[in-house]
Amino acid sequence: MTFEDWFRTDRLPHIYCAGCGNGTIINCTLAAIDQMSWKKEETVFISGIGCSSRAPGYIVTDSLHTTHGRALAFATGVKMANPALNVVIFTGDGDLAAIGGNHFIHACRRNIDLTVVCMNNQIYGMTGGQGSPTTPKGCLSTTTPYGCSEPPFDLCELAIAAGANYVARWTSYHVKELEKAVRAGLETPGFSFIEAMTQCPTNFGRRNKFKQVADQVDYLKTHGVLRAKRERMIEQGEKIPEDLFVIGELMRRNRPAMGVKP
Amino acid sequence: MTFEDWFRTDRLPHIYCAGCGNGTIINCTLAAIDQMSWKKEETVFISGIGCSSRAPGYIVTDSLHTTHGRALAFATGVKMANPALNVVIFTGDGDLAAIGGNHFIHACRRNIDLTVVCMNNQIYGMTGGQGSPTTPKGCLSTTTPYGCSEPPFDLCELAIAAGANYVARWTSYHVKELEKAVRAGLETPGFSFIEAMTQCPTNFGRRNKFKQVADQVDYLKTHGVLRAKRERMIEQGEKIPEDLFVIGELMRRNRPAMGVKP
Amino acid sequence: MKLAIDETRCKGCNLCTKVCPYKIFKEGNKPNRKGIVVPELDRPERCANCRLQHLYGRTLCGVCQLTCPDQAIHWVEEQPYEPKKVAIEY
Amino acid sequence: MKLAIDETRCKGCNLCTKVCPYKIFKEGNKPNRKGIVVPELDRPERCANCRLQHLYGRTLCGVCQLTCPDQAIHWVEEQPYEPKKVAIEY
Amino acid sequence: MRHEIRFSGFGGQGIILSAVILGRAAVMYDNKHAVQTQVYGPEARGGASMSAVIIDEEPIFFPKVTMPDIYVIMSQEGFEKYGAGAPEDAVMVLDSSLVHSRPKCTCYEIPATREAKQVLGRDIVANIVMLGALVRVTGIVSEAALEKAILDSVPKGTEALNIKAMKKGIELAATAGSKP
Amino acid sequence: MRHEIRFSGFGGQGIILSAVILGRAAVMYDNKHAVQTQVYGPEARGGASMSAVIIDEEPIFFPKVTMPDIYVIMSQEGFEKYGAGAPEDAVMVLDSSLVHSRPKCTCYEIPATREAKQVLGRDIVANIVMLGALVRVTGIVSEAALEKAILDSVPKGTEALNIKAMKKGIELAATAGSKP
Amino acid sequence: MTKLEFWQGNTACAEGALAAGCRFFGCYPITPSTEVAEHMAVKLPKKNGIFIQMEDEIASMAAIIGASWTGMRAMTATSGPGFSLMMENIGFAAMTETPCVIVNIQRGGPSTGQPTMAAQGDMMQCRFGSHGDYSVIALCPASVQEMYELTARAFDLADQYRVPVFLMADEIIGHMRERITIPDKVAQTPRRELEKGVLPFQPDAQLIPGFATFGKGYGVHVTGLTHDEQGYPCTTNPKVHAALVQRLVDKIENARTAIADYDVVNPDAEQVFVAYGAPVRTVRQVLHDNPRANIGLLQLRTVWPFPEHALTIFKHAKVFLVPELNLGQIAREIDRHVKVPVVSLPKLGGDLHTPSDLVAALEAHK
Amino acid sequence: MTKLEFWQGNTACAEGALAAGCRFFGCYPITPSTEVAEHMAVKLPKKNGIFIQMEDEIASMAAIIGASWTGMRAMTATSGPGFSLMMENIGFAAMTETPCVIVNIQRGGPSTGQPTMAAQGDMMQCRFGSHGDYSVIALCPASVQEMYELTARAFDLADQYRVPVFLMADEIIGHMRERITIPDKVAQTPRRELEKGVLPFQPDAQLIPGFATFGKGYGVHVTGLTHDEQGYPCTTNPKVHAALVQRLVDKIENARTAIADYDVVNPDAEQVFVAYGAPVRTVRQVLHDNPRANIGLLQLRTVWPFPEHALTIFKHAKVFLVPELNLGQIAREIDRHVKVPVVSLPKLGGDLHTPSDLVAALEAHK
Ligand SMILES: Cc1ncc(C[n+]2csc(CCOP(=O)(O)OP(=O)(O)O)c2C)c(N)n1
Ligand SMILES: Cc1ncc(C[n+]2csc(CCOP(=O)(O)OP(=O)(O)O)c2C)c(N)n1
Ligand code: SF4
Ligand code: SF4
Ligand code: SF4
Ligand code: SF4
Ligand code: SF4
Ligand code: SF4
Ligand SMILES: [Mg+2]
Ligand SMILES: [Mg+2]
Repeated sequence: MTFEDWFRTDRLPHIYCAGCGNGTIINCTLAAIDQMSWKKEETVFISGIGCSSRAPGYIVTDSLHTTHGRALAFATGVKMANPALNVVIFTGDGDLAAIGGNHFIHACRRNIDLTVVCMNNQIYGMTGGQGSPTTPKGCLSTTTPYGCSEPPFDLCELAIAAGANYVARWTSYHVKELEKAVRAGLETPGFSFIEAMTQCPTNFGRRNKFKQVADQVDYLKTHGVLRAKRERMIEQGEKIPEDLFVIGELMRRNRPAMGVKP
Repeated sequence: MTFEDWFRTDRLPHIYCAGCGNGTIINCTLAAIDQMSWKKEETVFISGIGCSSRAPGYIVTDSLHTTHGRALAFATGVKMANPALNVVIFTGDGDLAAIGGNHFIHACRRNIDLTVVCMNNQIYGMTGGQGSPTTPKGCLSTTTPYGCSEPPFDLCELAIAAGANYVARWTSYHVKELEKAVRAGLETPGFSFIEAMTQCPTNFGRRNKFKQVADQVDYLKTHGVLRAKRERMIEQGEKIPEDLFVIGELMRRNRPAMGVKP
Repeated sequence: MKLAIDETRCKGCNLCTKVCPYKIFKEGNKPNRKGIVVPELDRPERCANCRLQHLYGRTLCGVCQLTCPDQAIHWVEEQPYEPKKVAIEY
Repeated sequence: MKLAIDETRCKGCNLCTKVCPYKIFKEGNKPNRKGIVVPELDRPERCANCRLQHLYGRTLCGVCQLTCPDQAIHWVEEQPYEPKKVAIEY
Repeated sequence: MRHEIRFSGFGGQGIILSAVILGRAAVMYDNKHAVQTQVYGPEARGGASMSAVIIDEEPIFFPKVTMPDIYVIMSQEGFEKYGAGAPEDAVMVLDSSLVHSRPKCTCYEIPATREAKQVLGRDIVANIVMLGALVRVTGIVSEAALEKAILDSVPKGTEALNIKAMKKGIELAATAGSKP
Repeated sequence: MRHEIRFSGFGGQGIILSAVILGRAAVMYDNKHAVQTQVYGPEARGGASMSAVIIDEEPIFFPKVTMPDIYVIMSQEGFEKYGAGAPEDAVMVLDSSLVHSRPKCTCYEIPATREAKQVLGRDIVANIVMLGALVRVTGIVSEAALEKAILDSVPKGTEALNIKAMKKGIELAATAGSKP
Repeated sequence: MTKLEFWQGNTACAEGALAAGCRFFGCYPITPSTEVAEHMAVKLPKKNGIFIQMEDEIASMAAIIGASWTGMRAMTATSGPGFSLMMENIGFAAMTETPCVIVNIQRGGPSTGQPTMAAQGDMMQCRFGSHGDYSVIALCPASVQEMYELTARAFDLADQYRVPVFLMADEIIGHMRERITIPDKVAQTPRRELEKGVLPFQPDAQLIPGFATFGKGYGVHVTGLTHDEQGYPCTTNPKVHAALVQRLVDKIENARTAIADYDVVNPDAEQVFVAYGAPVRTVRQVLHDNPRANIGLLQLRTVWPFPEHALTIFKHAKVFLVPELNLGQIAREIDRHVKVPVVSLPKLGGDLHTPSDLVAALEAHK
Repeated sequence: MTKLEFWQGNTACAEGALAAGCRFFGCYPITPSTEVAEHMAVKLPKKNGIFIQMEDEIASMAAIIGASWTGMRAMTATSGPGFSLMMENIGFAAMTETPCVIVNIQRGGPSTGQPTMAAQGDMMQCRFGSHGDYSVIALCPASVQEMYELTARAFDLADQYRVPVFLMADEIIGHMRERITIPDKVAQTPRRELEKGVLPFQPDAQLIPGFATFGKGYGVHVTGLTHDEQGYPCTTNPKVHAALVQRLVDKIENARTAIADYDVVNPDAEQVFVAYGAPVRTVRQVLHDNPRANIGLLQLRTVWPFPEHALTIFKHAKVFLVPELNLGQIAREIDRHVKVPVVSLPKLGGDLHTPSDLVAALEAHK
């Protein structure tokens, strides 16, 4: 079996725009799942609302496409009711961190045995490009026409502070690393959070001077810096440019978890 | 003027149970405010729903007693619409961290110039003693009749991860320190979060082997440990008992803030 | 200045009896009409605030007042004002 | 094994042209019916996966496939299977 | 016949438990009908708490107490708020160690709290003393039913104490006589 | 008289902007009435996009296009989905550099994308070329009105290019002749 | 064998759910419904069920929907403010045809209002509170006994019709204790599982699709978007949407008589009370105290879908009197179905109508 | 001097708000209302107003209520799912008598439904969607011009009656562009400030209290709990609650005729359409195409409080035909007020009734 066997091929091509990174993230996630020797009938994908949240609709298992922001609350019900199911959540920065922020921190706190893959494109893609809680300062969106002035969240820091067992950040460029991180998340009992920085050429790239899809992927490639490297830079007194973001595994611990398969 | 001048004396005595720490926290907060030379007509108290959230009803300024969990969202409207107003929020652990968790992290992220005093009694007092997201593991409540099994939040860590400028934790025993912390919060532009651990004799103490109010206050006194001391203990390889909690100023920084008085 | 407990507010929690460094508050023993046992005062003239408030022009110590959850502790002006000499016990 | 782009899925984003270490994908130049310019393949037999998949019994490299956001990149079995000798350019 | 019993006192006296026990005795052990209600709300916290039971041989339709014919009063404030208006043909059992007013109706003075503290060593069972007295003077449920209902309702390990309290109440009522 | 104009093409061609410009021209500079609508929804993303304008001298009540009499088609898929059913008495302006089918109705073949790319250097203005052609062959709004509406709507700095594109469209239409 | 108990309404509600096989309870505490949750917290763990206190009511509603898709009978309990917060996810349950039971112990609104006082102010909200057109089932208990029985029945209805079912009780019934007889066992009609090979949203003759339980290999896609019978999103085809929504409504409204549950007293009466929930108690008191045959009662246990046919039983009715703890929400509905005058007898503030209130109304509308 | 524009409905809505002095807009994006927000995001900063995108719709509603208490005219815009989430805080606004404007660009429901298609499925929700009894005002525009005018009027009504006012538009009107004439200036009637010495919730003859703006020294306490005229909580006194809720309802329902805004065509007609929002367009097309005097139209611009008196204008009406983009929500209301048949003409899925749909209905109900 390969990751391609997990797609509902009757629904492809999906609705994502040309060059949208969501498809890449789905590939990496499914590739990780494909290695877990999970049965399809024991696996459930759950999501909220957004471009990213359309992902479960393209996957062949049971899938629950819920209301905006609430995926983790639905997932809590599914997983607690039947811990034998493997439950994976796809979400977006808006879905998870704007309207869904509370369910996010509570699922982390409870440390429920779920794996969350957040496609962070730093924008509301589905609704046409409004600012999100992860839109960087100064970036343009339809609701930040003069440049975003609110500070963004660091979703990984939030997840750690709230109690998640596994936390990592990669990008749509780092497909192999992302696949491995998702796999590590799937294997870790308790709550796993994998943030995948990704491109939304239509609604983020276009407004923020990324002419080509590849430019934005390149940006992700060059602006992600491994935690160890970042720490080395700090140690050596180097100034860390504001637009760098940390990538890599940021937390792995083994706090008691809820809903773990018996 | 003393802090007593800030009370609506026509509404005293308040509805709090005998020995409830909420009254103490209100005193300390008003004492801090009394030092700010703020005009009463420029000061607004806002709250959600809960015993703690009844506080604004006893204070003589304009006050907005809103819906459960939403105080910070209302406060955002008030403060952004009129930054000349001094806005202070009273909330409880349930109000702030259960239903209100999302508004909490977003207000921290935006770093809006608000001061939040959270009366953390580790229980839902108003509704008769259900577990809250800060109820310690093993504690009894009406919805954790076999001992709480979910891990609790560290509210201060959350506030820091989410972006607040000022964060401190004290208890109803540490009245003077609490007063000073609130004052520091009021003076810091941006979001200030002061967590006041406090006793709910009726719904927490009674069920968790605190026979007397004073016993629970004593517990708060003896189980709060200053950050510096805690670090020293760690350094010296001492094992830190699970039921200790950190007190003191935990964050003071000067990130750009929203809604600051012009 | 005279220390006083407002019986209409006090709920008898006895926190004041724990926090005063001079142990001025003592647990009472007679319930009032509401069933509340209000603490009694033991030589309140020992209170730092009673003695020195006028001198310093601000509230001193005040721990009991800050602590009292029911806003039941006050100082009232004595008429005429007569500073008392008191022996302090440490 | 033969590398192939599924024209019914490809949306012409050209990400494959950036990620392949062998630069097997080249930007195309003719729009198809939907207005999409599908990339062209430059000597796909150079692909690590084409050559070694059968040998190792699993997908190798596969970066283009993982990256392709539109699930448009596949390998199809060649009938009959004829392993090709190719010169690798580093 | 429909009887309406009103209990009042302050928080912590077990006013609500008393009503529940009485209702339970009627329903489970005397095969009667009963409806128990109480006052909720923060206003009830500080001041007087109140609870009520209706007991009848027939099914009870209207579940609210409007005109109690029996009162159990355990605090002065409770008396003022919930007992002072008792009509002359009502019966009141009051804790004479805490209530100093007296009603116009027939009244049994039971020093329940004092007796509970001094004789039984725990003032917490004063409400059970009052229940014993109540049943003795009104016969609203049988003593056997009350005893079983008490045993159902009190914490494990306190059964003997509570039965002693009930008996004490019965005893006090027997000697209290009625006034006026 | 009520005219219904339907635009179709693929995303990125400026199909919606074309309709808005046309409506604006009619309303603001020809003092007519116009209603512009379009297809939203994720289904419109990948495939053919569509937009429509109704233009009339009188106020427009029913705002939806049901039977367009004028078509502007800029992609093969757009033709198939939105243009193939055009009745014989309709008029169609199509981008002959992208659409290979032909309708039953009167049709003007404008190689807009090719001309935009080759002559004007930016294929992004193909839609404006089409607008110029449309106005030339239908007179649905005045050329002056169209010009002003274009100037209102295009990004600063691209005015000259866009007017050139419009003129190019007018020119191409003049020579295109109608088929069949 | 039955068992006698002296229970609070909220306890009876929880016990009725347990007896009906409810094994998942997600909640957020709120007066005056909290006792339902507290009882579940004690009992569910002993029955290998899941009790979970969620972060808010939105999450509670979400959690029970999620649990329901694993095949569990799932419930939540709340009151006004929490009920308002559930509205979006209630619409999701309706759209995805998820069986679930929502208990609303009604208190005085609007807003925080009167947390500890009774009301019936959420009856219209229960029917229309989420956006868009849909239909639901709502039951109203008037005694502790009915709290038990109707809660249990709610699960059967939810499973049979694949719809959220509401137990619309009130603070009076929820908080009072009274005598109740517990049956040995409550009969359960489980939901109909999807047959293999049939599409997961393809309706049967009753317009209800079989249930594709998660984890059984159906590979079902469940979405709140407009979807086809396969379950796939289909959001711009007007016909698909119209057919879906019409079916969701028809499967309930067409089953009106089968769902109906009511009690008729004195069908020949000229003055007829129509009541549900706590006010039924006063009406019955009045009937008991005034044993004249010309006063009738229609007690509604099902309020939605509204059992309008039950009104026609009262052939001689000259007036319908409708005592409610709201400003006439169901009187409004009755008015749509009868020709004779409908007199709304609203009562706000938490008190029940007294018998003399109703006797006065009988006099006034002779 | 007026100005001609070719605007989208949602733009006109935003501009109408700005013209009416709205200086605070709190929102959360949702199709098909997003353009209102996006326009505000561009324009408000230039007018020293506040545009803030909140974390969700609950927070948006909260923020505008907060802003309103500082004296600002404040608005939010949303669609179905977001509207459902706002219900609790809408009830709070009603209870605390907070002036505010809520725009709902209706799309196909229930649930996520059809995000990009038009509907009018939230009309009953708008009236009854929050728990408890209360009343609100709802306006329905049928053109881009009316989007502008009714949004502006909404602020005056909100301030005058101290109530949340709803602009219940639909995707068709919100998304279409058409000709609109902009007045130079929109007259504004500001809210009546509380007189010093009067209690902050003491009503005037119109049952409306003066407004105690925050920051002016009133020391007002605003709570969603049942409160007395001082604003203090008073939650167990039935009389206080009943009086308060009755006043909140009466201040709106008694002003029914003053609030009413409707258009009458052919008052002597026998077949009368009643319509609001987009379906008005089809009806007007039918009237235009069939200039017979026996077809009438009642266009409702105010839908709540329902202007029932307007129905009586049609003295010769033999049938009322009600085309709606829902399953007959307002037809239901009309039915309560007239004796002649009311024919609901529902249409779901996003398409407007075509003129021939309505002509066929005219034929069928001759
Ligand atoms: C309650 C509610 N509010 C708003 C929306 C509209 N909405 C749909 S998707 C979305 C944002 C999605 O952003 P994100 O999660 O980042 O997903 P993306 O499309 O960027 O992948 C919003 C606001 C909705 N569907 N429901
Ligand atoms: C939407 C909503 N859900 C639930 C409630 C019920 N409720 C009132 S206060 C409260 C908990 C309060 O806990 P906390 O904030 O810790 O306050 P405390 O009483 O402990 O001071 C709850 C659940 C409510 N009022 N509104
Ligand atoms: S809008 Fe952005 S996130 Fe959505 S499909 Fe297009 S590119 Fe992807
Ligand atoms: S219930 Fe607890 S928190 Fe509430 S007033 Fe009583 S002691 Fe305080
Ligand atoms: S602290 Fe205050 S309330 Fe408590 S006993 Fe002392 S005076 Fe009374
Ligand atoms: S002010 Fe200080 S010294 Fe004086 S009574 Fe209070 S605690 Fe004691
Ligand atoms: S990455 Fe995939 S979709 Fe993009 S151009 Fe290459 S084959 Fe086509
Ligand atoms: S598998 Fe690797 S080598 Fe082969 S085409 Fe893809 S990226 Fe290139
Ligand atoms: Mg996003
Ligand atoms: Mg608390």
